[in-house]
Amino acid sequence: MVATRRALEQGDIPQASGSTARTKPWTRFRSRFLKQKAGVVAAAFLLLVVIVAAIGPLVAPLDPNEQNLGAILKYPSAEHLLGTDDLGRDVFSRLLFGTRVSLLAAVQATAIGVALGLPLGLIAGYLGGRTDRVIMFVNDAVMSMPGLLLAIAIVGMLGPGLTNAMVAIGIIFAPHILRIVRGSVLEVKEETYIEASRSIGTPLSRIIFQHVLPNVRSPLIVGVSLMAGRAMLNEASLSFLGMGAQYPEASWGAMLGRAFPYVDRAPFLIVFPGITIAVVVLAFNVAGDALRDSLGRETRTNS
Amino acid sequence: MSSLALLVMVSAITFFMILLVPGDPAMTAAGPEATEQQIEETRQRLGLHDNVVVQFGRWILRAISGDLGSSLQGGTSVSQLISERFPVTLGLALTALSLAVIVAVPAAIIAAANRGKTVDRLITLVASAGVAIPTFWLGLMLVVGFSLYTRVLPSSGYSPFWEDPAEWLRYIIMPAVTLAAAPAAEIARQLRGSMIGVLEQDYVRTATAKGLLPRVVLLKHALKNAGVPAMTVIGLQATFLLGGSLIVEQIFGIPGLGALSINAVLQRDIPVIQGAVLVAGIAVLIVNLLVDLSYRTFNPKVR
Amino acid sequence: MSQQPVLEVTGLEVNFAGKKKAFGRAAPIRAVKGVSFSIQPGETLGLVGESGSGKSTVARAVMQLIEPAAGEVLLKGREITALRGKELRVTRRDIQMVFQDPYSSLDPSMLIADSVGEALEVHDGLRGHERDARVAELLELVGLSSHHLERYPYEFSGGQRQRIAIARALALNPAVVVCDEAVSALDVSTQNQIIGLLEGLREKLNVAYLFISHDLAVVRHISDRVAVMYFGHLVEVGEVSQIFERPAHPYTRALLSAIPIADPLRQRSRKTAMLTGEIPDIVNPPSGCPFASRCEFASGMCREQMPEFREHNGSSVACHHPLQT
Amino acid sequence: MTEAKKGNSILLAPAVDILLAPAVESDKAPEPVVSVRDLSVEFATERGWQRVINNVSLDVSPGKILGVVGESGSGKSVTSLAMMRLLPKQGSRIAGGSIHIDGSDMQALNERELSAMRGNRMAMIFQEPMTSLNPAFTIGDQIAETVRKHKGVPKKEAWKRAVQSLDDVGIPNAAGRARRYPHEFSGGMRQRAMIAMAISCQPRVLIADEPTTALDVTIQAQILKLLRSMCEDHGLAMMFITHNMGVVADICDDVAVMYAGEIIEQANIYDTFAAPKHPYTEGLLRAVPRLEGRSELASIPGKTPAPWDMPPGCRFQPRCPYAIDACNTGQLPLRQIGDRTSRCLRAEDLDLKASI
Amino acid sequence: AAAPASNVATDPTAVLRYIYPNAPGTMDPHVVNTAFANVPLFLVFDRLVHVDTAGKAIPGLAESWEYSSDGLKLTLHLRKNVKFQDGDPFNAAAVKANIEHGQTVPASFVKGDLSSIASVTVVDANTVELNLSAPDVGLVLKLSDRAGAMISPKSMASANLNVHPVGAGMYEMNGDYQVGVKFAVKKFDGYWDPSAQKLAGVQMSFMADTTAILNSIKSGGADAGVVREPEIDGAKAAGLQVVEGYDLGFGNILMNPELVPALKDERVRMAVNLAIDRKEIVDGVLFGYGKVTNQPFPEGYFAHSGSAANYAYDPEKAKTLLAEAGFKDGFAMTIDNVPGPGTRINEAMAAQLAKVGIRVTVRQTEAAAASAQYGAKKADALSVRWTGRPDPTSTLSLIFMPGGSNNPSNMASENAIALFNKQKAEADPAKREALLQELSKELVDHPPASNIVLFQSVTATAGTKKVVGLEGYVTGKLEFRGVGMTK
Ligand SMILES: Nc1ncnc2c1ncn2[C@@H]1O[C@H](COP(=O)(O)OP(=O)(O)OP(=O)(O)O)[C@@H](O)[C@H]1O
Ligand SMILES: Nc1ncnc2c1ncn2[C@@H]1O[C@H](COP(=O)(O)OP(=O)(O)OP(=O)(O)O)[C@@H](O)[C@H]1O
Ligand SMILES: [Mg+2]
Ligand SMILES: [Mg+2]
Ligand code: NI
Repeated sequence: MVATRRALEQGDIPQASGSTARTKPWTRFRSRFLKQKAGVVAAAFLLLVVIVAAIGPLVAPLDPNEQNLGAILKYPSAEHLLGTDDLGRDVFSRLLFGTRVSLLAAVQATAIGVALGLPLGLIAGYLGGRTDRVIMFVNDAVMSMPGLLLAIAIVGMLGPGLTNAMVAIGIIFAPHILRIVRGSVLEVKEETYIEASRSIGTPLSRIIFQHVLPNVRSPLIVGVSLMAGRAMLNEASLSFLGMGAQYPEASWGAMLGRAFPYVDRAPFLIVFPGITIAVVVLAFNVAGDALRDSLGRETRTNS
Repeated sequence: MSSLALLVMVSAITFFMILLVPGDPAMTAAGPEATEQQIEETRQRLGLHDNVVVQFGRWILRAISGDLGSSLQGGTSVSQLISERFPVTLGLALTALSLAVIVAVPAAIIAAANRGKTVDRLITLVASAGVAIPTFWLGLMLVVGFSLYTRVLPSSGYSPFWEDPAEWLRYIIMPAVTLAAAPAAEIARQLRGSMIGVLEQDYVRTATAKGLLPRVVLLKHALKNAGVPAMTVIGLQATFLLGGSLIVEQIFGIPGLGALSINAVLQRDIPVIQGAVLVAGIAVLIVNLLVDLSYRTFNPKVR
Repeated sequence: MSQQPVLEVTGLEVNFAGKKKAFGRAAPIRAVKGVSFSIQPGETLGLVGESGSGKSTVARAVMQLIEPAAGEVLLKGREITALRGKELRVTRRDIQMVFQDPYSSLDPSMLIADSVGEALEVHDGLRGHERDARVAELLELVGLSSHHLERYPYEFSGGQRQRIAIARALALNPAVVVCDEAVSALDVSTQNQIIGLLEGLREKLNVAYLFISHDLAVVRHISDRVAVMYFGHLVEVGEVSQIFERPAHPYTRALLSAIPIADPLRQRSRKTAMLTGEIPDIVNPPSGCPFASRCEFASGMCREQMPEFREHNGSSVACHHPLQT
Repeated sequence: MTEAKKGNSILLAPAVDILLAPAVESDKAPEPVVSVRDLSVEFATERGWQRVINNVSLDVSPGKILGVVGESGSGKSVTSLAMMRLLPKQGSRIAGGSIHIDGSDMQALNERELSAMRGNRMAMIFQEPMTSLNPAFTIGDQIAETVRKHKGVPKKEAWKRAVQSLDDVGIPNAAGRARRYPHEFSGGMRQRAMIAMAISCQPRVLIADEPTTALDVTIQAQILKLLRSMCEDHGLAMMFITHNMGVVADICDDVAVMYAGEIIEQANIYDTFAAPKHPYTEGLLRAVPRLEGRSELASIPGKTPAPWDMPPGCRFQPRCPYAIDACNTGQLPLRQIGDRTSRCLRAEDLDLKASI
Repeated sequence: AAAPASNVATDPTAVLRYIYPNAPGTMDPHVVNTAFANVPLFLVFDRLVHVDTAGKAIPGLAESWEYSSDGLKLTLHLRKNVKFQDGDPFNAAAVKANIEHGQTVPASFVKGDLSSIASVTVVDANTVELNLSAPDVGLVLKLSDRAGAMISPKSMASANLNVHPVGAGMYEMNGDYQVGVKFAVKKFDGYWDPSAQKLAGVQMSFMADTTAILNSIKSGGADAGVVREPEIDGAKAAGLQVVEGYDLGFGNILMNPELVPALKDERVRMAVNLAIDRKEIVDGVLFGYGKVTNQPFPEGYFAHSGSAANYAYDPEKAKTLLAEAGFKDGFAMTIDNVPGPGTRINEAMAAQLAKVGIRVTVRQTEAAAASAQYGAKKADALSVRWTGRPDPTSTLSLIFMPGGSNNPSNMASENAIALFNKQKAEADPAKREALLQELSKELVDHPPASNIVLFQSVTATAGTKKVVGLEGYVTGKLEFRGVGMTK
């Protein structure tokens, strides 16, 4: 409905020429974001999670690493709000402590994925030609390798530990980010405003940073929010294989992974971290979607 | 040609990576109870003293002539191992993918057609949740629900399709559902997004103006155009699934490629790893080819 | 004609990669074939023609946005097709472009001040207030006010956006501005305002325009000379009055006679020779005159031999049978 | 234009002929097939429901072409979409009025009846031929689909008819071209394909929203000729939206001029061009660039008011050179002035001219 | 726990569905590289010597045997009228062929076990003499392992021995082994001891995850299978029978004092032993399924020392000892473990050791890397489970003696070395027993540098109530002799 939209925009001329009203990007972003109720709830929840990650150790009722082999796999009680794990540790406290680890894990993996995927995706997409082919060749090669194998190999080389595991996940994610970015760069590249900027004599780096980057923001945000969630899930898988969080650190994924053999005896061990992960990942996705919609192109279609 | 190069590249990366990772193929080949001397003899026998490039060259030359070597664990030929395991993974992957598509496509269409309404919100939320739930958590919950409490389905194991299709289905259905959750969610998200984009296009309005019923407009005119990005996602998911899913195969005791390759990695069984990666690589190439072919039907503009 | 032309194009050819066949190489699409023209300082050359005839491609090649397959582009006497990197960027000061679509030629996520000021930052290193002051000046020049600085493109109407695009093109005092259908998207009244603006600027700054449009009335109004394109070739070039009053090429004449006149009495009483016949396929171009398939005067020679450019009644024309008036 | 000048006297004759035609017919005027009464449309915006179309009424009789002109954003497209009941389901509503097309009350129809109507008894051609055809289907498929839907003919027959209508709109080698995809067509051919699709079921009413804007003049001329002959030969009633006054002059019988969501003037085409009865029409006609020589290009100063910011009284009054105090008070309805209508308070006492 | 099979009427047509966690890479008993393979393999292969549930050698394909007085010759008297599954007779020539096969086949794993045999002499059809290069008292028990598994000589040359083995065992292959997945066997009609064959066949499948195994049994997908400590209670709660076999395996920590110098001091090692609360580990981590011990050989086994003390948990004394040794503030070390059930033991231990100031970094390293790192002297310590060997000599030499692959620091007390060498040459079983017991006591009194024993482990088999005849073997390897199913 191209024609209609344009007409609609023209209907806004008087508003634009009202001389005092300045549209600050932040104000518009906020007003748009606040309109998305689900997004607001998700963001508020994530904020809460971050706070817990920061102050969790202070509010935890018990020492999360205190073992009590005499009281393992105990159902929730007044003393242990969410029960005890297979070494008699307090699940609730570990969950609180795990927040920081899990969040950090997600951030690390995502950061590495973006740090690798974004620049290469921009370069491949914008330059095209031979550079693109070479980058995409390596990218496809990495992508077509089984992810877990890569993870094991990378962790094997770097040594076990959460950070290394997250580096591995980041490396595995990078090709996906790369593809997303490249795809939208290819789209954005064809836009007339890029050509217009080139015709002015704008250097390549500036075109990429000033024009291309802000316009691949939306898909990138969605990709990143999905990835942050994925990272948590993958951390759980790697912890399940012993490559994630190491003793005595608690991560949600590790908690979930080690609760496996006790499904029928202590199902709560699986339920609580499982739900926590699911809810946080969900919040990432929902908030990411809302963020995208609020940051989206400055057009009128979605208001 | 370039696909062949890709396969060689992937094989080479894998080969060198495995050799870089700590862990000695000779040691695992000789077994956990082996003596130093046995390990050394194994090393000699397997030619592990040679330069890595020589080793890789040897492998690739043999691979080209169709000989993938034999497992370091007991000497079964790799091609036999893979020909036993791949059909299992293929069946599982195809079932999971079909499930995902069957669920996701209608859901996405319904959501897109009712954009912004409650149905749409609900479907979007469920889709986000599908991405958020840890795979093995879901698998375990299914086992608890359908095998341990109600005993309607076997908790683990596998029965080949050609022996008894009904039995095969009983074994495959839970793993398939577990595997399908995330791809279904992702396909639904993607398809909904592109459907919404397509529904804004002028030609959709044309179709309505032609007097087509909303259903026809949606299912014929919009869906076909939204197909390309959706196919990309489906293809991506297919390659994931075809690589074999370790966790799901482990939970359900399914003898697929995932289990084979993870064991091979843990045992540094290089020929098997190489074989599995090669198969996964070929699967990726074939899927990409199919996706490309589907682009042609969906979008005549692609060549 | 004594002056050195500010822009001189000779033998410009542009090819696009064609569709790939299942096997074998793609034959290139020859979108522009041997186009030559020149523009004096302060002069406006109108470029008209069939849609798809390669007008935009000429513009983009002149702007060095796509690489021509052959030919030279001399800007202020300097050959620029071979320039790369920084050298090329510096040359761009002198030649700027206004694009057809005012909706897509401004970065939607950038403030107007940044869009217009970009050239100033890149070339003159202006920053902050200094830059904003200059941008405000430019906006005034095109009839907008400085309070529009901190707004986004979506807040503007098409006409306003086109003014912004013009302000951006003028930021560096270019010698030539290429206007590719710069007014086609606007309604008549707004279109007239923009044309008035362009004319005013030409007076003030002595810029030269390469003015591409399929609205012949507008071309007639603004141009000093007119070039007519058909199927990648230039078919006729001449003074504006010459072209409009004594067209020499049959296509030019057909074009002119197809313009509807905004007067029902006169329009309906007009005898218009409707063009018939097929437009040739760009992938398999004919060997002779491309217009032969639609030309009432076409002879056997036309179908076999591409006509050379030659002087005829004061304009240059590529036709075996130029019209006599 | 030398030709026109010298042939003035001779060529006036057919013009007069045409001029007289409607007068003769008006006695036993055929029932209009399109009858829109007091149509109002509102859109949901950040400022609530805004009325963008206000009390629009128009009629089109069989075999006639009604031109609709006006500033961009004045509501031409919205009017036509409302008539087709194609306005977006969310965020828009018809706030009043009635639409009768070929005897059916468009607002009373359900989805199924609407689809039986659309493409069959009424069809529409959109402005953007580049984006209005589905890139995923062949041209032939897209046309045949309409035929099959409405005429219930078998596949083969529908295909034949599709080829036939492509042939009708002058696409060479129609049988072969029908198997092509839109992207393989040039802009002009796409637009012709759109038209072929619209006429494939021989509709009674055709709405064309800027059908030739994207085309160059030679192709435009061909298409206009085609449309004109459709009306004359098949008694098609057409509503033709355009910015190009030359096109209006070429093919329309009547003209409705829209400004800010209202029809401000409607009249026979010759009357309008000879003596507009609204200052906006005058401004519009004067802004049309002339081919003869380098005259000054006129434009209307000021801007269109936004829907929420409409001045009281005449909506054009803030930009109107002839405005008087009375213009900004009270509602100004469309008034009958002879056999034409105008909203201008001073329609009778102003002597407006299309050119200076 | 199991009902003796002979008392119960079994269903001769029943097929047992059994799930086992460790899939062999090949079914060639001389090549397969892990003792876990014995469980599936010995369905098909019979061995020269059998063991009873307590691990004592009892007649198998050899009805009796004797050493020459100098210990350099072992004479085996073979069972008569025994047939391989392909119909060929089992006789002295077959034994000779098998031993030579085991010694020479590429990738032979039993080469080591058979290394003391210099040559084989066929005396008559049912008598063979094994001529030894040096006395080897452990040889008889080694012949109860894969080294003594008899392959039909005809099939030795076959290319698919690895998936379609032919032996003289209770059951013969029914189709090929699908490597790593499953195989089926059916009753071998010519078996010499029909009383051991209570089933019509066995379907053996492999699943690495014991939780999945238990789930499968619980949901009716299998009749029996191996479970680990965490699953035992669950199995019992589900109404399954669980056969707990205390075996020769033990949980232990391998150490390399070269990387952790503190451990070179015997007092420090004693302190570590005292600081570990073994009972808490067994009760808490192993859910009570294990036996607290600090000896490599379990109670009741002939090498077990009855007089050696069981370390009591005594953190105070541990602290004192550490202080004496100059480590008042403790020391730091990293203990690796392979991800899986062992993780918890390592973590529990780390918490216990922390209380006396020993700062343990728990590091999970996948199996291949862990053993390679430890073998390459790059890892301080490794928390593992030893699977046990049929003869004490192997266990002792591999873990406790200099040159053992699990003792990278090559440290051992002189007394221990002397005792070890003495027992190796002692042909008299009784005297050898005494020497081994003395060695066990030496290892308790003077904690070795290479190893800390934590507990004796259990091999548990869970099965439905229909399965009868399941027994726990001290070898940890279930044999299907007499296993059947009720109707
Ligand atoms: N979907 C919509 N939502 C809100 N307002 C709309 C919508 N579509 C159109 N409008 C408003 O309706 C008014 C009329 O638009 P319309 O498209 O009918 O103009 P037009 O006369 O066709 O203009 P043009 O000549 O540019 O095509 C405009 O002011 C526009 O802002
Ligand atoms: N990127 C491209 N790849 C392939 N072909 C192209 C490309 N751009 C343009 N063409 C082809 O080159 C020819 C000239 O196109 P161009 O856009 O220059 O025409 P134009 O005269 O500007 O037409 P219009 O009046 O429609 O703007 C056309 O046939 C077009 O299809
Ligand atoms: Mg163009
Ligand atoms: Mg419109
Ligand atoms: Ni004239």
